[in-house]
Amino acid sequence: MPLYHDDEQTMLQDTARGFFDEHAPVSHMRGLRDAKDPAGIAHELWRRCGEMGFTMALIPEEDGGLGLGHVEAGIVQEAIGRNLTPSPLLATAIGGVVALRAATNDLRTEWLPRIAEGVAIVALALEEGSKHAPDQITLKACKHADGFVLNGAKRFVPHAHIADLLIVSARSSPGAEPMLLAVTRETTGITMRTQQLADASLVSDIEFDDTVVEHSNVLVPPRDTGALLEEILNAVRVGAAAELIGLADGAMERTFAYLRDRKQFGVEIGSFQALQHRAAHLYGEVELARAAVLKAQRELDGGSGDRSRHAMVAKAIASQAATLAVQEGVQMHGGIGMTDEHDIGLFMKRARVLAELYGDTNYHAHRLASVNGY
Amino acid sequence: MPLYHDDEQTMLQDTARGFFDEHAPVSHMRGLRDAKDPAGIAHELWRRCGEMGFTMALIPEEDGGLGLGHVEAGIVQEAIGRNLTPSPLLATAIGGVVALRAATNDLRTEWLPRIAEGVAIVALALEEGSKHAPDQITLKACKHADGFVLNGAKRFVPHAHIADLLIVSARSSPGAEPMLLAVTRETTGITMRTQQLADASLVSDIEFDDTVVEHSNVLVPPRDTGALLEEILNAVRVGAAAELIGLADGAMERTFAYLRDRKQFGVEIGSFQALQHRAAHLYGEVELARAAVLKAQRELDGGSGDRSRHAMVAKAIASQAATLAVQEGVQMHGGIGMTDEHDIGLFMKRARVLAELYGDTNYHAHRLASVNGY
Amino acid sequence: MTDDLTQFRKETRAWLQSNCPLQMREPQTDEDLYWGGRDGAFANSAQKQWFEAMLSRGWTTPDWPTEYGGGGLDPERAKILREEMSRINARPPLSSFGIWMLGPALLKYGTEEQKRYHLPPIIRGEIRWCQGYSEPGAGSDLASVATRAEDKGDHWVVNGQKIWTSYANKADWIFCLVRTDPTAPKHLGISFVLFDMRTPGVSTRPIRLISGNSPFCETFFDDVVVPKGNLVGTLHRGWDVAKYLLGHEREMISAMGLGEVESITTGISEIDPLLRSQMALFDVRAAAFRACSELFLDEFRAGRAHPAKSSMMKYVGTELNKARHELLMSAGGFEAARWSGGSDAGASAQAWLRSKGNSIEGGTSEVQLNIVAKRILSLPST
Amino acid sequence: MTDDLTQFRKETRAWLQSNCPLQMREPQTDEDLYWGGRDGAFANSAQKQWFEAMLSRGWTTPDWPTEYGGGGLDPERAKILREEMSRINARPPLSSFGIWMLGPALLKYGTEEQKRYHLPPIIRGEIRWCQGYSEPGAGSDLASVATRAEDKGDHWVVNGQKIWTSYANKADWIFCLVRTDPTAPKHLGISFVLFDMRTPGVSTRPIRLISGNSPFCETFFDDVVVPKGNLVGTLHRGWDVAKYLLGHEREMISAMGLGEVESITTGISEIDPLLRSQMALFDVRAAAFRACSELFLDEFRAGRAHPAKSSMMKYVGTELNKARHELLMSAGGFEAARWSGGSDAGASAQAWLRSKGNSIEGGTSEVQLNIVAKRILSLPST
Repeated sequence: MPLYHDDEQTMLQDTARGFFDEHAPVSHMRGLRDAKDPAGIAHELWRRCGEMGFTMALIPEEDGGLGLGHVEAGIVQEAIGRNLTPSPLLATAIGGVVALRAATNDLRTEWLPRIAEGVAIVALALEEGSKHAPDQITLKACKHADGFVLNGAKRFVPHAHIADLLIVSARSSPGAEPMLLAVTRETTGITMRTQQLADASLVSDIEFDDTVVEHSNVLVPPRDTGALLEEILNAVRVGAAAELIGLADGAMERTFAYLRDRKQFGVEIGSFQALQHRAAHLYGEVELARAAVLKAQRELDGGSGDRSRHAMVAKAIASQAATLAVQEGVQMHGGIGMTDEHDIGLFMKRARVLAELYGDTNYHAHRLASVNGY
Repeated sequence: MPLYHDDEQTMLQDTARGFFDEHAPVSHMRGLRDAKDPAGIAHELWRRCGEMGFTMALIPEEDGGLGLGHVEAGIVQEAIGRNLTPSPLLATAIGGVVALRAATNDLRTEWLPRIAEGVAIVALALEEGSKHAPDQITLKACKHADGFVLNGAKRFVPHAHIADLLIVSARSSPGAEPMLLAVTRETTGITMRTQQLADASLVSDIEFDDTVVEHSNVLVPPRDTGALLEEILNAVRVGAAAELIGLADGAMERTFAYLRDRKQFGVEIGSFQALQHRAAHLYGEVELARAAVLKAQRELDGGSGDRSRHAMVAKAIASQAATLAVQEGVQMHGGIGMTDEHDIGLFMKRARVLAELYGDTNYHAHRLASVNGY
Repeated sequence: MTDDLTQFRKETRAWLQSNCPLQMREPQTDEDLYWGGRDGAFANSAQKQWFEAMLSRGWTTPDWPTEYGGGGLDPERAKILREEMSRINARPPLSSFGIWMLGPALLKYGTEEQKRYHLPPIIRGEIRWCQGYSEPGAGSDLASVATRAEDKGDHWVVNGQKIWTSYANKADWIFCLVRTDPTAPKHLGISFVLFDMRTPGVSTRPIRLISGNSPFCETFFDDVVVPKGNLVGTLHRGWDVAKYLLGHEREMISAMGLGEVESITTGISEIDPLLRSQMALFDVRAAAFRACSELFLDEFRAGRAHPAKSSMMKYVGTELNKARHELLMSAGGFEAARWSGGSDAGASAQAWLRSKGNSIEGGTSEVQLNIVAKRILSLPST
Repeated sequence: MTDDLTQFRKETRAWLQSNCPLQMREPQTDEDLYWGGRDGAFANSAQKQWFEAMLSRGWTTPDWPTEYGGGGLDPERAKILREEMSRINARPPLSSFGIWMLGPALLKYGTEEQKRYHLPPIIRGEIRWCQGYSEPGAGSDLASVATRAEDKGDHWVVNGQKIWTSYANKADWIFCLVRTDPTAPKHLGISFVLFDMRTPGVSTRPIRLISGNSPFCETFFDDVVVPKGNLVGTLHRGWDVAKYLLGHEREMISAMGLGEVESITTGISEIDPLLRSQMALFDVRAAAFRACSELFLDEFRAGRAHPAKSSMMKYVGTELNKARHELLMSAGGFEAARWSGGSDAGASAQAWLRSKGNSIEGGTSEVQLNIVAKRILSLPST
């Protein structure tokens, strides 16, 4: 099978781009930001994502989904990235779905159809520190008559404040196998402090104070939970990487258009060879990253034994390429690029947050080196 | 005191450049290489370096030297770097002198005058592996009636095959304080295997097989030998850094001249903005390194408590700048830069060896981070 | 001679020790700068005390002539003062475009009357200046000045618009490029004039940046009357003054602001091995840049620096500062990415975004590289 | 259809398993390549056996038409063959500029007679080709061809000089750009001709490189007679053929040689933490480049690739390979810097120096970036 998109995937790409370009361009994000919208997203848009089927790519057909793969999910995520659309799609329809479709209990049938419809929002409460470190889990889950009692905290959880369900990682004791719990936001004993990041996205620090989680809310996969956690992370890493590719494309398009149009010293600045070479270099970096992301999506869909490695590579290089794209974008725009009024700065801020999300370039390169045995 | 050279230093620079430009330009090195000269250097040139006083900068006046400093020694080393002159000056007149002038016994009075005259050649036998690691000393020095018996090996020792004296690091037992021994090359129990490196310089692997070293040949400094070893290394690191600056200058001059003269597509290639920006960037990198080297020389001469740190910075950044200079040099010369006939490739080969010598950029940056507490 | 310097260092050290309040030795942020001016107010008594102590010796401008109120120090003593201030991390007592930019231009191109009128209030921090160079759409092409000054005999009437005017909304006076001869070639019809920002017809509008702050303004001139006596240098030859001043600006930007590029180890407890590597390589560069700044300032003050070397310093220094902030953001992770709340209320992220302007303002990195290539490396023009 | 492919993969895997000698699955150096030609000799019997097995299926050129002896595979089957060969690290049975460069040009521009005459010997490795493009002093400006072909009715007489002719001293035939109309504009008076290197008046001189090796020659033409029938494409329009072929060359250089950019972990026992970081970041890029090569080849063979994308691949791939060798040299230290003796007798250093030519030959990195900027990004020309 050739690595490029097949005809159906190309059609989906046209559809997804068309949808987000029309309904949620950068001005949409800017509007939510300037209005200090407490949700940080437009619920109406979320519902329409359900109508369009964008929430359904990874949901099995028997659960009301489309039974497609990470390539398709990534196509949608990329369209979101191009437009900086604030959306819980990554956490919900990629991370949440991969978690819930592995559940052997009622969680699966309870939640997947509601996600498919664009009703339910899922947040992933997997971090406890300021850098990605999903293995460092100190949130404690103690056995209890009805299930488990949670004590501890999670931090920087995107969309938690509007999520219907939180997928929370915990341990029964230090060093124990991680557990995943599907906790509804209204559960007693949960308090959230929601704050804005530089990209205007809202994240929450969540305190669990004797929070009781019933047995039915424990995510029980067929195999071990540690492996499922890795699966979820692979999925959201590759999803975030796809969003970064879209973001890099959006930044590049604006920058290259500016180079073509803007005149200085009587000529278009894009005719300056130094800028041409940097633009061409940037293009190459993004193409490298694009291919790595596509490859990782295929490997995830094929269930390859090497999929974690490909996911690391994809997230590492997509973060790097998008970072270069926004840095060159702001610099090449000159003064106007430094103004809040121009969109390119918004791309820079979003790239920073996405670069951190689910592990930055250094994190994944370090892991890759370890996996490669050095 | 301003950081730039004073008038006397500027005069010395003119003299040193004039001398090596005239008597040992790149064609001199090429001649020795093509003739497969077994010495790898011209002894006559070495004698004249003595006449010119180039060997004497760091030798105290009471030992027949000039009693100058590392700034002056570096000026000569830089002139050598510009011309790729094969010379034992760094090991002898910087490393050897710093070692021997610290000796409290007869070694000092025996050797320093002979170095000053351009007669004696000293080699530093401090490495045992393929990467710089002066702390890893497994060469064993066992006590013996007349002094010590050496067993073990040193590797990659420049100029050892023509050296009159080897400064050898050893330990009496693993973990013990290092010792420094001043061993004449003819001592029984020494065998050498001499080979060429990529830059056509000759280095030797030295086997010590029950080599007896008398007490009088043990280098006894006033304070501990570990500190002296660090002093020697500081000196040769900064000396090698100065040589790298000269090398970078030589590579840049050739490259910029080529950019000014060479025409393609009907114009000078130096008028292409992409090349101009890279050239200007390169110039900035070399200026950074030049200043760092000057600063380190001053700190060594001033006996600053921070001198080791400045030496690390100097060697790290000079290696980096020179590497960039030769990479850009070969690339900007295009095909002709790949031919053995053109000199720019010789600069690339020499830069590689000098970048390794006494620690590469990574080695020193790593140490700097450790010293800086992270 | 050397003894004199040693003595000067000793005295200076002692004087600083007794006169620099401890609070003025703390690291400072943009908010801690004292800019003076008609509306200038001290943030606290320590800042006032420090400013007045330094002013009493003329050390708000240590190397300016004493006749105008400067410190009159020679380059070697000025360097010793800098070193001793740096040793105790003493803050500069006064931040001022008058000191950094206009003053050197006035000292070179101003009439004696202009110097006597303008320099003392600059030295005493009484008048705050801003710079009117850039215009909308001109970008790096600074000589494409469209703001027109119409000759009305003893005065001009100025109409037009400037952009990227630093703190124009807080400045008392502006030094400004205006076109006095619209028929001459681009670089030859420009004049360098000064006027009061309270002159009728002057208005400003702050520009909101990606950092959320607004250090720059758009500045509008609507029939602004400027007396002919406010011309600096030769009529229509303002570009010479502007270029001289730009060189100074670059020197100041590169050497003062960034000479002290700090290591970035502070406050980072756990760092991954790759970030540590990048920090280590950064620290090497930062140390080299400090040496390079020292060398450049020494050369510059002795009149030995290549006139275009400030462009190299500006390029290297600003790129380094951007790299530093990228590393700080990597080290800080999500915490550093906060825009509100958190340990530093968005200060890390804002400083990071602010740093992106370093390589744009005062001549872009691209312009500096062009200058270095042509004026230092003598590479041919197209 | 998919079943057919699965079946093809299965059969191919089994066939390779039984036909590819184990020795032909070892990593290879430049010396292990089989180039064929009149004087071509196999290094050993395994090489011969492998070559003959592949040739029997037309798989020295898997996707060339069967009528000339090629394998006739469609793009999907050709990819499966590549993947299966890569799976067992099977070496290419034949290295050939005839396959990589001339063949595609002949298939597109050649007459039926030319195809029948030249393609089978290429496929069978009987004739070894070299490329006569570059001329002394021309550098990246390939169209500045000074080698003249004088019209003598039924033949030309060629005089001039080429440079950077790969293995010209070992080649049987040359494909060559000559100027057939000296009065026309630069790109419009060039023709693409073929001739035998044994023709009287042809001589070669190897160029010694910084690596110590001499893979390139200067090639001299002194009254060389070339029959008119040896013209490929239209008279005076050889530049079209050359450009088409250059695109192919870049594809081959970028995708074949470098698609397999390896990790560099092998054989390094102790690495310092900074080198490890650099290796880790390299490995990320190398893995991404492998994906990018796969994607590009898939697009290319399906006719979907942007025609200038090979320039991007060539640029990225060659720069990556240079970076790889820099890291290997850092890892190897003095041992890797040996020129003689030692564990690899200078092979590391020579390979490192050789890699520097990657970004020069076949169009410099600068030329590739120009092409990408103009043809893919549509940035304006000066």
